[in-house]
Amino acid sequence: MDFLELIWLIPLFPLAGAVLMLLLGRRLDRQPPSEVAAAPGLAPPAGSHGHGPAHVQGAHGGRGKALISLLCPGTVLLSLIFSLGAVAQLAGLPERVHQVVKFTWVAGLPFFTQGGAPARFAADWGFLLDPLSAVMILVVTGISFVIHVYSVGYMGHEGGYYRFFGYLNLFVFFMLMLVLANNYLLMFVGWEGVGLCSYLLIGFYFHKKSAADAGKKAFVVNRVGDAGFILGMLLMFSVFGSVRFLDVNQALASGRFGAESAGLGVLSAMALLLFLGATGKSAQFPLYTWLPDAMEGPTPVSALIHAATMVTAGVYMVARSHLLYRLTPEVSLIVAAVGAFTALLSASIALVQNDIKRVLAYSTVSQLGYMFMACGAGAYWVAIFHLYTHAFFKALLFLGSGSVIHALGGEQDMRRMGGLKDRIPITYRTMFVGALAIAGIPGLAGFFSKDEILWQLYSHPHGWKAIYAVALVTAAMTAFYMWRLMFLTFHGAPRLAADRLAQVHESPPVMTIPLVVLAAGSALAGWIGVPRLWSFLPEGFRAFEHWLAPALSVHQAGESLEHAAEAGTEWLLMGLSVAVALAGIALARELYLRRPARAEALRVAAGPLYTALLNKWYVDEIYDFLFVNGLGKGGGRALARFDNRIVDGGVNGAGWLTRLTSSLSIWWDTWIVDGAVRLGSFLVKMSSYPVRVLQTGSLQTYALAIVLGAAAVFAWYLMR
Amino acid sequence: MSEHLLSLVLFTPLAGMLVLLLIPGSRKNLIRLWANLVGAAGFLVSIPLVLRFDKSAGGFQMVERAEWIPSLGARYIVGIDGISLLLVMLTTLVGALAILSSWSAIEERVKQYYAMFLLQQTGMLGVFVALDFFLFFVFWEVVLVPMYFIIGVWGGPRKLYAAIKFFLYTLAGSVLMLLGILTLYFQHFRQFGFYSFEIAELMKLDLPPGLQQWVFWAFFIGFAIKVPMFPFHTWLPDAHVEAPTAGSVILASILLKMGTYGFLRFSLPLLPKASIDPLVVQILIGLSLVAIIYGALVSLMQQDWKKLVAYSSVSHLGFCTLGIFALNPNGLAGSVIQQINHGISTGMLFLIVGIVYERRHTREIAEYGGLAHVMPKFATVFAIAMLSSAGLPLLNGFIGEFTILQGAFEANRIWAAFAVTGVILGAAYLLWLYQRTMLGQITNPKNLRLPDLNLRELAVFLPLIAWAIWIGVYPKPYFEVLEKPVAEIVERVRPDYFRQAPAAVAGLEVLR
Amino acid sequence: MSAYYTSVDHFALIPALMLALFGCAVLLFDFLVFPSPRQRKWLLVFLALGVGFAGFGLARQQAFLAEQGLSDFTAFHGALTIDGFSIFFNWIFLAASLIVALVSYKYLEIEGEHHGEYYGLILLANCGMYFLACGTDLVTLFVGLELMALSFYIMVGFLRSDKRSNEAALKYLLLGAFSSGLLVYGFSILYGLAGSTRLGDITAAVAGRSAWDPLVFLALTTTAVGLLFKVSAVPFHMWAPDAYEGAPTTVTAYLSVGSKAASFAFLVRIFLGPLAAAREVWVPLLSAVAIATMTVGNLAAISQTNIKRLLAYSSISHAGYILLGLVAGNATGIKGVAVYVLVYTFMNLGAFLVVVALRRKDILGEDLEDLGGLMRKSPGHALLMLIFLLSLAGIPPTAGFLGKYYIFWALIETRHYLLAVVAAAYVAVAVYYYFRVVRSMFVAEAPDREPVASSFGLRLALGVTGLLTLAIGVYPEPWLALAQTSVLLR
Amino acid sequence: MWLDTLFFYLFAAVTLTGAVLTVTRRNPVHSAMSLILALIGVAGLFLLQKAEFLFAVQIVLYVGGIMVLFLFVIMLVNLDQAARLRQFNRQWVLALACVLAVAAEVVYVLARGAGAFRYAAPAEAPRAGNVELVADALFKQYLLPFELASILLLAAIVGGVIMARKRS
Amino acid sequence: MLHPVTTTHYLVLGAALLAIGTIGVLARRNIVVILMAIELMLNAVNINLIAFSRYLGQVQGQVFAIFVITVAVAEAAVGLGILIALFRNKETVQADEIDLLKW
Repeated sequence: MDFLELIWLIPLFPLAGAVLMLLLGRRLDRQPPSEVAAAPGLAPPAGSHGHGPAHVQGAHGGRGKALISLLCPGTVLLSLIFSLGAVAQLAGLPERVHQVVKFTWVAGLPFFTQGGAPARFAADWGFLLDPLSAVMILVVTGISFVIHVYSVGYMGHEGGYYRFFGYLNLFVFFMLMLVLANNYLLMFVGWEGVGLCSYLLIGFYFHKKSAADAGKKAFVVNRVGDAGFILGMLLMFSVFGSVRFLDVNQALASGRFGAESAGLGVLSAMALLLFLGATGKSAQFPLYTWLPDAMEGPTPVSALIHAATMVTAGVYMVARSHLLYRLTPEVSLIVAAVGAFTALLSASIALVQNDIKRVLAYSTVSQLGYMFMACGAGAYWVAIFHLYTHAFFKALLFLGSGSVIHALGGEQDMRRMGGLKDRIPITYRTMFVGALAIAGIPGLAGFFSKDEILWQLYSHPHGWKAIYAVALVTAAMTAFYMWRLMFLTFHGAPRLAADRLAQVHESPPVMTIPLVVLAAGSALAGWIGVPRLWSFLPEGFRAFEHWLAPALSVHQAGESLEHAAEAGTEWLLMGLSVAVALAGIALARELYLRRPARAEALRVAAGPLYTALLNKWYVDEIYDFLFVNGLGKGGGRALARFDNRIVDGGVNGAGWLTRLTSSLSIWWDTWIVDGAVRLGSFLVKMSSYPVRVLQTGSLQTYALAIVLGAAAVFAWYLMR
Repeated sequence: MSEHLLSLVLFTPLAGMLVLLLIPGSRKNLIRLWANLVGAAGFLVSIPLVLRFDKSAGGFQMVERAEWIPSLGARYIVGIDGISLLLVMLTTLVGALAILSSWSAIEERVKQYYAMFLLQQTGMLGVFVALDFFLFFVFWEVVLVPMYFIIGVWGGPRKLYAAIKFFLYTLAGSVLMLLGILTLYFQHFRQFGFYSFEIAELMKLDLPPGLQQWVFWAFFIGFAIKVPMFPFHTWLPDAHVEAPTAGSVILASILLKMGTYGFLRFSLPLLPKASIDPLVVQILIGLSLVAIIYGALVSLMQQDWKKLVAYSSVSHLGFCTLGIFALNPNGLAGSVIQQINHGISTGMLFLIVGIVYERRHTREIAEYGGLAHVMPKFATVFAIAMLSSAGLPLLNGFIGEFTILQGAFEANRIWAAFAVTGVILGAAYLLWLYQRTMLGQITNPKNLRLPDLNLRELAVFLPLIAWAIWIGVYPKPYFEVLEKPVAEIVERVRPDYFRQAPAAVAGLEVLR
Repeated sequence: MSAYYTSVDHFALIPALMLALFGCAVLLFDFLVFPSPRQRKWLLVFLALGVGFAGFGLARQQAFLAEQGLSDFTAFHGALTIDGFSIFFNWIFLAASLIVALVSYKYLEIEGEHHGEYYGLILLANCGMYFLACGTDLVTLFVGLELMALSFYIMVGFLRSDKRSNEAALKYLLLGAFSSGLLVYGFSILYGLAGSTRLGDITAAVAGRSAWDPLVFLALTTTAVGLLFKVSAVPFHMWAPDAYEGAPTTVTAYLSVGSKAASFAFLVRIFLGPLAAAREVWVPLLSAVAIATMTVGNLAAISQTNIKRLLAYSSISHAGYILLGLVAGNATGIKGVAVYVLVYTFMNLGAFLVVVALRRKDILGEDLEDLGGLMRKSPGHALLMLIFLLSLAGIPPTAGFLGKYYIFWALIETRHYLLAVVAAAYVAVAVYYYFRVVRSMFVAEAPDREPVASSFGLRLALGVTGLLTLAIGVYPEPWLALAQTSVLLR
Repeated sequence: MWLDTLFFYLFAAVTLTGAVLTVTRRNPVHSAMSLILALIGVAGLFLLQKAEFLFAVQIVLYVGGIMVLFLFVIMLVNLDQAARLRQFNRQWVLALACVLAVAAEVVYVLARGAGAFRYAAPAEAPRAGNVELVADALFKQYLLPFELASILLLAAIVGGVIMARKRS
Repeated sequence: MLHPVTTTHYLVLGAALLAIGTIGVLARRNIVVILMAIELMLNAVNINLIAFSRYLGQVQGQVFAIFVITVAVAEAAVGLGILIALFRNKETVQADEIDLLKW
């Protein structure tokens, strides 16, 4: 069975599932009547806040539901199998590229490229399997499958079960289109499609206004990015005459376009526009604000779309266009800078959040920032590597938090958690692994990727030490806030009301097994990308780099690294990053496990003596704004405010501006444009009366008019 | 029959109307049934056009010519090229569906209603197939009257104002257009010694640029009012809001296209020098861009569901004119495809408004909300319509907008940049509309028991949805159909366009 | 008969003779042969016979011209000229007379007026028109004009017991007499210039002088005032609304088409004959008058509530359009005048006939409200009225469009772009008030349940006018060919 | 010769006086009388111009015919009270002004065109008597309008009858 | 002394008569008088015609004048008839009092 020829089927399985669900699902899954009655006076609808009435609803709704539960994950499993097969066969090919073109999709008309070359727009229904997309489809199908399974448990109580799975499958379809497309336009299809699905899934609780708002926000903000994408595509197209990856890369590789190291040229513009699209989709500054709000959606959605797959599309796209970015160093710098800034910003915000999912959301943003830093540094394979590991542990963390929320019946505020580790042990243990991984503890997936990124930044030819520093600080923060989350959630004394505490129960296996799987992933996934430094390990441990080498033209600068000095530094940096991570964890432990005593002690001792020491002062600050009720003050609050006021404010301001202008134009429309017309017709109507008044009814007036007419004629004659 | 296919298509609705007049007005259901049969027949007889149409052939096809008024040189000449073909198909299909959609909406004076509709159908088809300027003008005017009545008799509270406004605007424009036509007509006489209205004949004219400019603006008034382009658009919201559902559907889906079609068929080929004049192009592009953004902004703030859709039309038609005056193959082709798309999407949106209006008799967006709970099918259909209108890939809207942008980009990147903002805003106001009406909780008890779509209503939507998806997923045939006519127009307006380099081939050979 | 007169003279005279004879016959038989009301129909039959014979004579003349290949022939030593022009217009007059007579029967029944004199006067008026169309002698034209005018004065005042009718008649008569006084003063000057009353001689004489010769100008002005009065051009139009409103509706119809068409024939004869040499003088004059006419006609019509009055103003504005054809003055323009007059006759007649049908026992049916709900009450009438109004507004494919089309065409040909644009703009204004009527027919509610008056004649007349209005619009070829023969330019 | 001149001015004076009186007399009867005066003046001018037949017609038809009719009507619609009413309407000043203006213009135009009509002795002295000439012209050249005039009069009679007769 | 009378004299006289008649039509309220004024105007025409025919040595002008007179008679007759009919209904012969029809 030739999987390579069948790669076009991979997206279709989920699509089939989706279509089935959306057309017939309603029959399979009878709605409980309470779904309909949603008027203010009546009882709140199912799941309007998490799982409140879930128990009221009771059983899962019988055979139909079971069928759905089998069908939807089944389709994804199929694609997973096909992907595996295809990738396996791809490995067999010498050139590691396989393209399947089904038919021409958009066949534009003739036109002329900038160079005056006649061209003709053509975008196929074509699928491209190369190492890069191979990694992506594996990640996508794999993670999606796991999350599908998890959702069977998690969404079991929800109304619109079929709808949820329909959307989810649809999402998988679009995501696979995105990564499998062989041209930018088709990629854009997936790009928009996942945006749509994210809109639908965020707004899944569409009776919840906040959810609907969030969905809209996500879609519109993304649209801004997409505009950039479209323009970039058009530009690319008017330069190269094609949007097929292979053609474009060929053109770029052909050397007809020199590196635009001096000033911004066409290519830079192209790269920037595409990157704008990426920032939208991958929630980078300034377009990242939609992602935290997107947490309104069901947790599996957050895990799949807003952590593992969709938000990484931007990274994928940049990696896809790596040749372009290689030729535009300025833009690469911008990419790195934006990534760095976003990473720092969001990490620092994550420090002070109390909503468990929001912490994870900001963490996701900052991790994406990491990936972009890597891209900017030209280490595309590392970016993809981080993308891959991140998929595991972030999905794990989200699902874990989901399991917590599930256990607590919809509670998301960490300040009301605590001391859960014995009540939901599996969740706790798996999340423990995830937290270690993201913190970058050696041996776990996160460590390898993050450390590689740091190293790439440090060793970048142009020596981006500043960015490196930012990345390092971010790493520390990451460790800190993740462990703050862990401690607040699982350790210490329970802060939950007793009666609800009694109800806390571990999730069913259908939810815990995925957690375990992902935990294993987060633990081991990194071992295929160990640093070159660890030369004592066989090359097999660096499979990932070698695998991607042909697709991303990784520069084999390895030899230079053999210098002892370089090696020394690298060991040093590795140690540093680990140390930083540990420090973060330690700090968190310090402040959240043995809080009361330390707090009081520091309060008392607070004085010039300690303030001299930055560290202590730093601690003091954190202390301070953690224990003044709620969000706290100081830097964290400042940052939070920055987010709310400035960035969001920017968005809202824009919205306000738009509304203003639009009402202005309405005014203009009714009073000026239309008004002119109305005035005209009014005048015409009015002018009817004077004309009539002449018609006095006295025949002698009429005669007089005749004479006057004659007189006028004579006058005209004489005047002439 | 085969050689009179077009005439058959053209006059089927008229014949149907004449028969309809014989049915006693009291037998409403019989009348409805008959009208629907005629509508369906109109669509069926138009299908052979597609089958017989030869993509590869240039010029006009299935041409029929007959003497009509020799002493004026006016002939009955009909024929289609790719552009007309698409528009004709749109007309026959949407027309039939519109008739179907008004089965329960129209209760009194049913007979007159359907009679007007069928008459109008013939008028619109005539506009798209006429190859004789006189014939064209006659059909162009014929369309006005039924629409006046459809708005003025079966419309909403301010129907009379809206109807006469529509009528006067369009008439004023078309009379000026007539003067333009006559100028060409007379010039032709002076140059060739005989009077003719035939497009092919008028094409041979060689006019001084100055005169072309005058005639161009005369045409412009006529067409721009119909489109409507920016400063002339104010009749549109009124007409749309007051018209009965089917009326708005026809108005938006087909009537507006008469204007853009006029630009494509007459302004550009007959007045190439004027159309390529930089000032003219800048003005028209400027107006188009203003229309795109302006329409979007205005619809963003509308409280009236139907008015919102109406203003969105202004925005979408802005795209069409933008594409036309990009004056390159992609722009033109995109414009035509976008016209079809707008016909489909906006048609659906109006039908959607009509359906809730029929149930609730209000168009205040604030009155609705959370309908998705009670009308899931409806919500799905609405979602598809909205997305296709917002230009989501795999649905029709995207193809059109993208191709237009492509053309605009080729002509001038700034234009494209401006136009793209229209795409963003489009998503904004449509999604917001969807959210305000469909999502959230049902805040209005009146909406608690709304019935979902029934079979007839579904039957109205399905063909359109299918078509939308077809264009979205496999638009290639449309481009093939349009290639020749568009190339001819470009050849006419910019004779040197295709001479920049040897015949267009897949772009990369040169790069290699 | 002395040898002084040849058979040609009689041949040229036959139609008029028939009309006059049957006119007298009807007048006599009215109280000699058919005293009882039941036999009145016979009078109608006689009238029809008269028109029929006249038509026969006309057809003979047409055939004669055709087979002889002549463009025209003169009779009575140049007092009459039979040419395509005269024949074309005479057909129009005959048609108008017949149609009006057909509808008058029922109308007179309702009004309870005498029939005999009425029909007689119709024929006599028509006789007068005949000479206006083919007369080429000042005296003949003058007397013919007066014959027509007198008959109309009487018919306008035919409802003796109706104040408005009296008033209309009186105003019409006094102003008519006044204007014809000016007209004939102009004629006297023309005679003085040429020493002859034959148009041919006068043409030659005027051509011999400079266009700006003071006496020519004096003649031109006074003549023009008289003629423009007859065609109700601004500022000589003011009699028209009052006369139209006050007159019996059938007479209004006849007046608005018959009298107007005849006057235009007269006008064209004079302006393209004797005054052709002074073209450069009267073109600006007529342009100004035409614009003023369209302006006043359209604007005043907007706010009218009485249908007859509204149509009166609309007919004034139409006069403006026709004058534009003369202003253009080339072959197209003259043909345009003919075509316009032709279509105007049928559409305007039709519109008035619908108003006639609205006159019922003790319902005047002249107000815009009276049209309310006509579509429900009798769709036939409403649809016909719609056709007529559309045609008056000049919307294709109705006949009216053709007339306007020719006018615009002629103006473009002669580079009167500004006039063309103005004329075009007024089309929109006109539509506004025509559609006020449409609106009340189709949207407003009916003020009364009384069904509209109906009779065989009425139905027939409406059918014919409606049919022609459509037919000329949809397939104008034969009519255009007919109009082609009427172009006077040599 | 100078006699002609004298008579011309005499008749002209009579005519104009009559005319002015006609227009200005308050009592219609007086107006009618003055009109007769004017008509006689005109008749005199006819005579002066060798138009004897017309002179006769003028006297007989007008003075004998129409004036009677006028007086008859005046009596019929007895106008004693009318005699006491305002005799001019409101617009008379305006009317007067612009009529005079027009008249002035006309006269000016006539004067400028006068070159066309320098008085000259008639080309040839009338061979036969005026009446014969008139009759000859009337029944040869103008037979058609003559017949037509009869119809015209018929119409007028009918009209007069219809209008004047009481409603049955 | 008295220089000979030219045709122009007649024409001017005619013009004057015409003017007076016109004034009568425009200014007098009494309809009967208005009719008389119209008669004056027609007489002015006749003066012209006679002058011309004299000057041209023809009789056509005189014949024309006969027709003018005929017409004048006819108009007067009909006019007076209508006036009587009106008087029956309205009891007035004042021109500015008959304004039922206006605007």
